[in-house]
Amino acid sequence: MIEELRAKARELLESETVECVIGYEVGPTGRVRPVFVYEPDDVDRLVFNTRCDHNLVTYLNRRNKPRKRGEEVPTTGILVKPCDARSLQVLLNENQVQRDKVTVIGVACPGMQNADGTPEARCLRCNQRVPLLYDALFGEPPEVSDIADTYADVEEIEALPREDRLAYWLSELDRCIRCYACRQACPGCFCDVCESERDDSLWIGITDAIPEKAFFHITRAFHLAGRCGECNACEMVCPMGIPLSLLNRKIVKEVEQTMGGYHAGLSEEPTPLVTRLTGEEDIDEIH
Amino acid sequence: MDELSSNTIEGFEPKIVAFMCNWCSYAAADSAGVARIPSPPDVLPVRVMCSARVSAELVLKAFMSGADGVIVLGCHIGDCHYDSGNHRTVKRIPLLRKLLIYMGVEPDRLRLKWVSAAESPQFAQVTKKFVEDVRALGPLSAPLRVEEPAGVNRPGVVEGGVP
Amino acid sequence: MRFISTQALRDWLDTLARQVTLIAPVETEIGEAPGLANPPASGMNTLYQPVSSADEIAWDFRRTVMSAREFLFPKTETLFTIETNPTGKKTLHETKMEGQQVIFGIRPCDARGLRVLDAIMLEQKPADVYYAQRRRNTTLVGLSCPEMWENCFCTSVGGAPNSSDDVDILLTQVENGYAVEIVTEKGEKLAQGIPLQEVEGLVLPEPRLNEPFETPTEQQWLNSFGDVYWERVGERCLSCRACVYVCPTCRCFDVRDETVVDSAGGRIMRRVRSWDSCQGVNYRTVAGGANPRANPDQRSRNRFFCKFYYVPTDYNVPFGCVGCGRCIAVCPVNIDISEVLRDLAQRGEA
Amino acid sequence: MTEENPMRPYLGTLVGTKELATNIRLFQIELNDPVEREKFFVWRPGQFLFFSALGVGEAPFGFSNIPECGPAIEVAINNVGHVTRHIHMLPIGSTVGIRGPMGNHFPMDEIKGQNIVVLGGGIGGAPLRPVIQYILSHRADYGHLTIIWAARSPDLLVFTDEYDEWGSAPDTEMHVTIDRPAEGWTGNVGLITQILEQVAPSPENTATITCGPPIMIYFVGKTLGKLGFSEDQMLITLEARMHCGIGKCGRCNMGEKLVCLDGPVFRQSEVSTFLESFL
Repeated sequence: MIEELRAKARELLESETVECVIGYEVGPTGRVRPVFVYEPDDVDRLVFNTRCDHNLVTYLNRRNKPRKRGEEVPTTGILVKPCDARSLQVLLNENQVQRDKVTVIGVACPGMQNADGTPEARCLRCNQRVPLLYDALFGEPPEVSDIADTYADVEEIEALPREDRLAYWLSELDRCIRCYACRQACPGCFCDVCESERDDSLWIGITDAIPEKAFFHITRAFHLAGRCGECNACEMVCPMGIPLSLLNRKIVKEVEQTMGGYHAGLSEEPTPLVTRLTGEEDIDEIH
Repeated sequence: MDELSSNTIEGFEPKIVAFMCNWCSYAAADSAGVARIPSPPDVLPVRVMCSARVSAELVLKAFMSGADGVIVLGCHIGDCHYDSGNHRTVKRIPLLRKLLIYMGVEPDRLRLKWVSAAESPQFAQVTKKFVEDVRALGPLSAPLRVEEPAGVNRPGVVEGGVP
Repeated sequence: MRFISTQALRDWLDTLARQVTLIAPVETEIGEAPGLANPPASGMNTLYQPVSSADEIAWDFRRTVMSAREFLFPKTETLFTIETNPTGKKTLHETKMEGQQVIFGIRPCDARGLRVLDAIMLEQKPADVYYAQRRRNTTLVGLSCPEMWENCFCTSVGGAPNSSDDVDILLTQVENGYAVEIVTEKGEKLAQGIPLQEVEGLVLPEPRLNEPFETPTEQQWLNSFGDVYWERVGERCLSCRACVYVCPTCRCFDVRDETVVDSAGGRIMRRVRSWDSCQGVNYRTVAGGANPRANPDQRSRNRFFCKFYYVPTDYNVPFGCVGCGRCIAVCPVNIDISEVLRDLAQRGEA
Repeated sequence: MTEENPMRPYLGTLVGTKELATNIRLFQIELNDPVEREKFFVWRPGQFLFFSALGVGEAPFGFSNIPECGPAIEVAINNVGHVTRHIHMLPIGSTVGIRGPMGNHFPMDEIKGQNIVVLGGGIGGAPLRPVIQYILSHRADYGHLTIIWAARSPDLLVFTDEYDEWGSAPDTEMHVTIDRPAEGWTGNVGLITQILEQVAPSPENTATITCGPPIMIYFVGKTLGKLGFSEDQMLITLEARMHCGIGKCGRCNMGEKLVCLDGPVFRQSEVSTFLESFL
């Protein structure tokens, strides 16, 4: 499969269909990392295995823009797993990416693994093995039985007494160092200037006080409501091991349950929070 | 909003921020005043052009600046001055509330209610109930509030010399 | 050679923790929640934290996630406050730090990192008084590394896993206890409280070393500046700040003012400074919007040049990097400073 | 604390303001403590200070006068960002914070006896006013003074009421230009580089001092080169985002040079060797 994928990348580069292919390579210490391939002769660097868990769609936010005003958007080929395809669909729904400038190289996903060889938790609850969106597809999709996401992880927190929930989140937030890796890795976080980083401290300042960190994480989760494709990039890049998926998945769960089973990136419908303006006619008592 | 300051639990009077829609609840509050319907004095009214203007940021900032409770008052569904603004509100505020509860904030600290311009008694009743509920909770604590100034809880250096 | 038994060391630390702020490596469990059966994320974090007894210390720790620099140059610190009294008169209070702290178990590389911060914050005049106060009141009790771990390259940048160059006291684990090397006067003063034994013929273990490599010459750095190589290194950078925040030698900060209202309704203005990072997108943006380092590759190049060219040129230290390998370990996209050094060093001088 | 804390501002009082141009105002500050005032009033042309709107933030600005032209510290501030917007809202009598003087200065001693060409663009003219004041108050020490002052439009010209005084000073010529024709404007029209070419000062025993937007500094340098000036004769002053002014915060580096400590005044010949460009 990898040979075919490399051949495709070579063909795209040689025919100048794309300027660059974003994929994965193995770094000098054996870690898999993103790579930008510009030369046809470099396509042999491309690999695909169960450690390719970075969401490369993030790079489109930067690359899929004119370099200078008035210039054309550069063309890009990009390797996309099923979860990444959902992120891409979200960006397309929000007109963040020019589809005709992107060649989507879909890969059938065997399920990603942690460094110790165990399956990643997010992959155990995912039954998508083929991206919903691609121009060319590589790999044989493995058989998966129907998996229903039960939100067991979220419910575990929900079931805790309030004081324990608070204590849990305080201990997690306390570790946050405000490196913003979660935001930078997230394909959905494409604002030019993050509201948490404004020079005028409009909402929060720059300190490591818990309320400021809480504000950042709450608003980030909230802004991703109906937009988070559960690629888990935020959690994977966090140097302090903060379980950010628990925040995002709480919102995913609520959106699914209150907005007609909506899941981000599975259709061309953008987030229902701002686009669906009906459905509440019966509501009279709120809380 | 940084005019607000928190009190001690003893004789605790909660600080409440009420975001009120210009076209309904703000008018209701106004006529409640004219009609001399008693309504709680602890409420800091913030007029917005539509309850949909009340973003998560505004709610959180109110909490961080000293509010012990935040209530959002908007038009009944179907009555929005801008046709569909409150459809956004009703998706947004309950979702934020659920997230705050999930993070350990008491459910009664954030509330969304519909109050039309003609419902001044309801306005008084809704705000009074909210103030009572928040009063029962006491002052807001973490994660949106810390008593110490930033950095003090950092392991610094204590008094005493090298032995 | 002086020696202390493990038990005597623990007892001494217990006593010390009551007299000063004792900072030591502590294992914190990720996802530690009361009643939570299955923590969602797995793995352990070792961090330097204040401890109240020797029991809390992670004795066989490797490398902490964050370096110990946050205890000399905190993530956030208040520089001063200005209070306005009811008559409108303003008074300024500077933050002062008094009392002592002891960092126990600092690794030789982290201590060497403080040497770099000393050069920048103290030796470069005017000195930063906040750092100076903390530095003056801090005693470093180092712990030699038994080996060099993955990503460690201290020996390539002039350090060693058992170097006593920058600590006040160095402990090296031997059978049943620790060999004690007292390095400075500060260390001597602190060691007065330690029940030390004189042991003849104590053999210190040789740490296992990673293969050292050549670092690029000044000329190689200069020659590479405009090279496309930096674009290839930096284009996968996500522009997060993890590498900078875990670094023992980074010192960039941002300064902001805050206004708070005290319980009496008086206004207190507070000026704080917090860590900042040259990897952040708007680090250099000036009022008006121009950003001289708008691309991630320019920012990432700046970090490498800062460590190996700017800092050695501007300050009296051979390297701005101590080879602790933390930035390599945390980088989500595996930007590897040792790979960069090897690549550049292989280039010709031309 | 025994040592002087360079991060602590001196408290001062805003004693006066003067509208200079659209969105540009001159702020006059007196320091409250006479001891601090004595320490502070030694700045040289080209140095800068940090001005705090307390509780909002601080930002660096060049001095707009010399201590001899006191009694107040004068700073011209353009309302462009968060801090400057608040500074513009400060009423007279406000308490403000001042840190400094910082940075190096124009080598007024080294260029003694030379002819001087001063080129200022827009708000960039502000840090050059102390140079002009200094030369005019030590008139015998310097040769011919050429002042070329530019702005995009007449309403952005700063210190207009002092042009007559400057222009009529002994052995001094003053040229003012705006980029594009404007209603009611009868003076020169054209970019500063065009006026510079017309005036064509001789490079013989001459130093040039330029301040303005980066792009102007760049093209003025090119034009001066065409007129026969060497890069050693060209003095420029640069700006960068900074938070400390004392070489700690790491913010203002251009390659290994720090604008706050090694600058803000550089010779063009130095700037040409920097790894990073100021553009």
